[in-house]
Amino acid sequence: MRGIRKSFGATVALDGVDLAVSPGEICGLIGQNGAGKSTLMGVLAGALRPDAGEMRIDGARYAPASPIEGRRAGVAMIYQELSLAPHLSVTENVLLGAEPTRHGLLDRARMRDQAGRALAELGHTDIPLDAPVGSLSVATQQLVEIARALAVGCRVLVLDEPTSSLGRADVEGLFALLQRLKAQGHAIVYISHFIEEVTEVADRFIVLRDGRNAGGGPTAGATHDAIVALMVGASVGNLFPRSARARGDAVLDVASLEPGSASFTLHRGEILGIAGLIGSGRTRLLRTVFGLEPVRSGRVRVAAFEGPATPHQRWRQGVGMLSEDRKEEGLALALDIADNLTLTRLSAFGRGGLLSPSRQRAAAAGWIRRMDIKCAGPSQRAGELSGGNQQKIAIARLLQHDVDVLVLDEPTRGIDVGSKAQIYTLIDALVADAPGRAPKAILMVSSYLPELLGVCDRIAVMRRGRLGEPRPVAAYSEHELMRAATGGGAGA
Amino acid sequence: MTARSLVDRAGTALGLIVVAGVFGALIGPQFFSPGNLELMARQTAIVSMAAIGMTMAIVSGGIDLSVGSIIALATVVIALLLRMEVHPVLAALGAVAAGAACGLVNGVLITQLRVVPFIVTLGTMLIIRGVAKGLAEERRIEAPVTWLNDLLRVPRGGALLPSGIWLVIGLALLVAGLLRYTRFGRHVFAIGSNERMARLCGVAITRTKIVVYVLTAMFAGLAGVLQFSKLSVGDPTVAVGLELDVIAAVIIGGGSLLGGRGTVAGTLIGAAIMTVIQIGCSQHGLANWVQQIVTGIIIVAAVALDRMRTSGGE
Amino acid sequence: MTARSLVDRAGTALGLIVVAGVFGALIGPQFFSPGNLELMARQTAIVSMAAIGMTMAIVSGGIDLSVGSIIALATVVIALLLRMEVHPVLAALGAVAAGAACGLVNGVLITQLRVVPFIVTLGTMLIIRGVAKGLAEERRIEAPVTWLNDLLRVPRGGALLPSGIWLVIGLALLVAGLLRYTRFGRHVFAIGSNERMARLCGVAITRTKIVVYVLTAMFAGLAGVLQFSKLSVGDPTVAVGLELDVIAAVIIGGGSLLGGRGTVAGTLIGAAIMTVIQIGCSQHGLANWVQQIVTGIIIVAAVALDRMRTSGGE
Amino acid sequence: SPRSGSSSASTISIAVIPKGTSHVFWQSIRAGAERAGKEVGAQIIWRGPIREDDRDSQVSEVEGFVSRGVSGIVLAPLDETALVGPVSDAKRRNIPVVIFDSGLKSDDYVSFVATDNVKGGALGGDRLAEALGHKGKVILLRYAEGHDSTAKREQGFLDAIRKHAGIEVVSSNQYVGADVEGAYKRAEAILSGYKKPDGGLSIDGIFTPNESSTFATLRVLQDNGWAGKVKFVGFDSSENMVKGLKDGVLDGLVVQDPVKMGYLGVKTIVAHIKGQPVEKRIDTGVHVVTPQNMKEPEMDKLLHPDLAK
Ligand SMILES: Nc1ncnc2c1ncn2[C@@H]1O[C@H](COP(=O)(O)OP(=O)(O)OP(=O)(O)O)[C@@H](O)[C@H]1O
Ligand SMILES: Nc1ncnc2c1ncn2[C@@H]1O[C@H](COP(=O)(O)OP(=O)(O)OP(=O)(O)O)[C@@H](O)[C@H]1O
Ligand SMILES: [Mg+2]
Ligand SMILES: [Mg+2]
Repeated sequence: MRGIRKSFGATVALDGVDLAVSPGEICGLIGQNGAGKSTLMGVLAGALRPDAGEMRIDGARYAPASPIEGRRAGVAMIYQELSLAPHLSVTENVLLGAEPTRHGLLDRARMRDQAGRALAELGHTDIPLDAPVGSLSVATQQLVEIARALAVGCRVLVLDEPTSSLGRADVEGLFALLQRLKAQGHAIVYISHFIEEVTEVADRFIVLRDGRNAGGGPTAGATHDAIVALMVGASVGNLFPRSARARGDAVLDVASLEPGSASFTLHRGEILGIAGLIGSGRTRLLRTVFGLEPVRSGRVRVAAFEGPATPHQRWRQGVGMLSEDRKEEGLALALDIADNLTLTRLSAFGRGGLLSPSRQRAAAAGWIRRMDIKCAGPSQRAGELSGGNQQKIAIARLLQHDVDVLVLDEPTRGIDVGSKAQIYTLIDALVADAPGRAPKAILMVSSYLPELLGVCDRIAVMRRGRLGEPRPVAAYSEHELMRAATGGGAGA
Repeated sequence: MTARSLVDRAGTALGLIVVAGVFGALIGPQFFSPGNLELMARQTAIVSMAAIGMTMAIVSGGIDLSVGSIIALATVVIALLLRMEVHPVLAALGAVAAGAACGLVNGVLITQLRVVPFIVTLGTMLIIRGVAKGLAEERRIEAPVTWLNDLLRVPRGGALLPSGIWLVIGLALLVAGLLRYTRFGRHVFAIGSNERMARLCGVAITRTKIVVYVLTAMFAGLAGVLQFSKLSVGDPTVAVGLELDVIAAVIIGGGSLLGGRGTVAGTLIGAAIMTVIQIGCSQHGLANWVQQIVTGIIIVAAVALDRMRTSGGE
Repeated sequence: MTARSLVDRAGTALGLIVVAGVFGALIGPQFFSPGNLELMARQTAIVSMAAIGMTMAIVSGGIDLSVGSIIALATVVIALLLRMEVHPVLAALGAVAAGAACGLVNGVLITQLRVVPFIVTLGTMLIIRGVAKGLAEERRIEAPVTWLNDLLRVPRGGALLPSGIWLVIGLALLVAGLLRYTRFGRHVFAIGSNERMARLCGVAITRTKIVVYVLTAMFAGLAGVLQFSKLSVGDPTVAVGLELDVIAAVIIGGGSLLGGRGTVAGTLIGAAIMTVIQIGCSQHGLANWVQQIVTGIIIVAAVALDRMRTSGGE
Repeated sequence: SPRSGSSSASTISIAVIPKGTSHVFWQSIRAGAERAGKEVGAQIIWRGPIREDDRDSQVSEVEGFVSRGVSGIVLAPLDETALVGPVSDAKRRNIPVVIFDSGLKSDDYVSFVATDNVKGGALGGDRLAEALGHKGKVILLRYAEGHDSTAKREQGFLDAIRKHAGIEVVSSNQYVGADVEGAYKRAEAILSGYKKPDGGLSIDGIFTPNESSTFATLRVLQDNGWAGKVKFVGFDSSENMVKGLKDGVLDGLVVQDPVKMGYLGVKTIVAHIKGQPVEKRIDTGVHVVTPQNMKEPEMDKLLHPDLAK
């Protein structure tokens, strides 16, 4: 692959990336969230069409127009987000799109045989071949997904975070298999956030940062720290203003809350950060605190309010949440900016259930100015804005509501560096110790480590579903955070 | 309104103008005579009334297939009450109350059983139709003629339009205002546009949805009052399949079955387009079947155009 | 079958047994006499035939509201062809071909305009009904009596069931096999289950969907042949609203409007449940309206139970 | 409502299947049938399609009763062709069928109990001509396709009206359909085509061949302010139609004797079952009621049939 470029609207996901893998080699691909890894592999598989660049397989020009052509050319892919048909059986999922037939009919015996063999290679003869995939656990589903790539047969195999929900034994089984495939002459690309996995299984690694090649080299001899340094890039310390903060009353108290067995207390005038890898359970913790998911056990207290509550009640208690899933849960894309911005507190714009759209718009116009949102005006539809500007609207909604506790899940996802700085400034102002105004409290999840280190007062690390003790930010460096999240190099 | 929504509405209104223009050219200026315009307004009144309610259900991302049955039930209830010598106003209110009860059942089943509105209202469509037939003992119930039967009549005095039409206009303005200028209305849009986001933002989903289905069914009840007014009989077999006309009016008017989009004005224009096609075809001497084909094509074309217009924004 | 799908199917079959048992107890053993069972099979034939096709549309995550109109068109086409003294076999094939043409239009509009199947087939429902009426010149068309009219008749000779029923059974087995034992069938399930994933796995979405709608409409055409056999006239107004019965059969039988679920066996059981209710109510002397209420309740209850049963697995 | 099911072999069960259930006409038929059933000790099962153009569901009803094995069927076929098959099936299963109200293109029935529909139509035509003073433009709004009874009435009407030289039939090919709502819409659209600039109608007389078409047309005339301005003769009766007659909106109603029809239908089939000979054709009589004669006891009885069961 050479000079691959791909942009989605205003977002440049890939900006001239080169990648080469030879037969019999495992190449690790690493980089922060949004670096462009999945996009690059999507281009390779034929699911995405590059804007520029060319690809060759075995020297022959390769320009797949669809995933079918990619498959025919021998590229098999395990997607990051599980992509299985929940209603179909394991066998059918494994062989979907490549079913063996005889006289026009499915050759069920051969299908079962092939699927069984693929799973056996993974060391799993125990998975029921006829069970619908929707009834299986997430980890088993991931194995099925891996088996799919194996069963089809391929020359290039791409694994996009195949181990995010696998246990150690399965990971080792997979690694053994990858070594066998390598010996058979397959070219393998292995994407993972678990750096020690990459160093363990790959021969070579390549780091992507912001859609560009940021370095690489043989894994032998590369230290964990060196790779992290390549991933994280230059210092961004100046991004984060930090005014004087004074810790005030406790406003959110969480005790041995499941999932996550989380215990912490959040005070006014502080930002508590939660670090962790993808799938470590941070989002679920926040959703449980906010009442979007049931509290299985444990306790949540907001100021004077004890016990579980619905999101409706949480807003009234002065807690607001920003979802990480902007598209599914963040904004009503069909509605205009003013509606999106004011939805949680419409009562401020009229009396007795009535509303004044002009007052809504006036308020929205104020936030558009303060947050420098690029748009045609408060009446523009939210769906027409770029992702970063959408995110700003979602944040503005919390500010507009004037909540005391802000629960932020990946608040700067999809936001460019300039906008990030603005948001950090705003966040900082909320918790700053200013006279005549009670400071807010912020609970924040982020996968962007410099951000956590830059804005938080305390950070707790979540690993494989358990939240550690919050510690002052000074106790961590980026390196140490990454170590704590991945298991300190002692095996994930 | 915003520039965007003006364009949206202009699109549908343009469709109405084109359709009306074509028939005007085919039939001659008498197509636009006051009498003919009034005829159109009267014929469109029942579908419009039900469609105002349906707009809310569709904006909220749902659907109500039971409106035709509710209309039938409403005519039966009025006729029975009138035969019991209840005051006409109370009889009409009784019909609306019967509608509200049906809507409550729909809303509660949809939110509590978490079954999709299509299935719930498919079931209640049968149930309510059965109840209407049972109440009427499977008969047409003739009722004494009262002023209720003048609701869609050409008025004798100075009033420009029959009072039933004024009722439609008044309620249309009310619902347009409800959707635009109240918290409830914005919550309906939020639910339809992105239900998960609405939940995150603290919108009371269950309560709002129940109110939506109650209101939708109350409008169907009012449509039943108009239907009764036309024939002065309680007819449990009336309005079979009308739900599809009603849904089509909303969708031609810019509503989306995926929710979050739709306006009362658009809906009324959608209903008007269908009536113009119908009356135009009939007065041009075109057969019923041509009319059906033309209506079908306009429905698909309207939504396809809409899809193209909005696909840029997705 | 897997244990899970056996339980699923057992659920629906249990429903059938319960419903049949209740009516058997009410009416007496003659409810299960061979003659009565055969009557049930005959009365369920038309809905079943159309529902076999609809199962495919619903499994693929779509819907086809135009089947009722296609049935009407098919009866008209057969009657016209028979009047032209075409051989009965060719006349029946003509009806199926007319169905296929309608299905092609549906499929192409759905995949090319990217308009949701509900709207496309709502439009073509009107268009096809209009074409049927136009072809028939808005009348019912009498046709010479041929052996086609015996398809659903009690056979004189030794055959156990009318040939139309054998046709339904044969085609049901065929489609069950098609869905289960061919790539096409698994792709239909994959599209309904997760369309994005199906695309990534190299399923030809457009082609598969078009074939699904063509097949669905061909089955509606065959249902039209049976309908003609029953009526012996080409009737452009027949089967109005039948699409809802057909959809209900699929959904009672375990199909999901969200796609990815549904079996031919379940669909036939669903259709059988509705027929048993109908014939049971009729032979018990229960009124039509009671029957409608019972059917409505069973539809909602069946889907609600299904929702509960599956919500654990999601 | 009628009980059924555990009917012992000795009791006679008669299925009476009307074209529809919603018209007053059918209610009267039912009353007559129930009365006859009580007299002869037969159980009457009353079930019919709700829509009068639903051929399919009427066929299903007949098939159901044939399969269940009733003693006899009394049927008003809503299609002269579509019901031929089921009726011959019944004959093969030795279930006798009496046809009433409307004819069937077949010979597999025991007896046909009905009004002389051609005569009824002719009576209506003569009445309309009389009301018009034997001159003017008239319009025939037809009922629906495939119904033998109304087709005969329409024919009878046209034959009679053509005998009056001063009368011109301006339209006789429009069907308004089998349901009231649709009939209202279509009648309104058709009549609007004859609207004069002053809002009145350019026709002088209207004839409609059954209850639903008459009722719907009556409502159209009332709603559009045309009531009383055209001469209007209809067929059958209902409360509002009788009121229309009283108010002078209707100039005549051709009334049948539905109670008698239902009564004789059941009586005839029971007689046949008991082995007595029956006539192949039984006429139940037809009369014209006008605003002038509607108070006469004989007419009053036809307009207000005793529906007590
Ligand atoms: N379909 C899309 N539409 C718009 N933007 C997209 C789309 N897919 C990806 N992007 C954007 O492209 C950039 C690169 O995304 P990509 O998924 O390739 O990152 P990644 O390196 O795989 O990250 P992660 O580690 O989170 O998987 C991101 O900014 C992302 O938001
Ligand atoms: N409702 C649920 N039921 C079962 N498993 C779930 C559910 N929600 C999340 N999970 C699983 O729990 C784990 C934690 O997910 P979560 O989204 O909370 O992680 P996260 O740390 O926030 O990751 P990300 O950065 O991707 O948001 C994941 O493996 C996910 O698949
Ligand atoms: Mg990725
Ligand atoms: Mg998260």
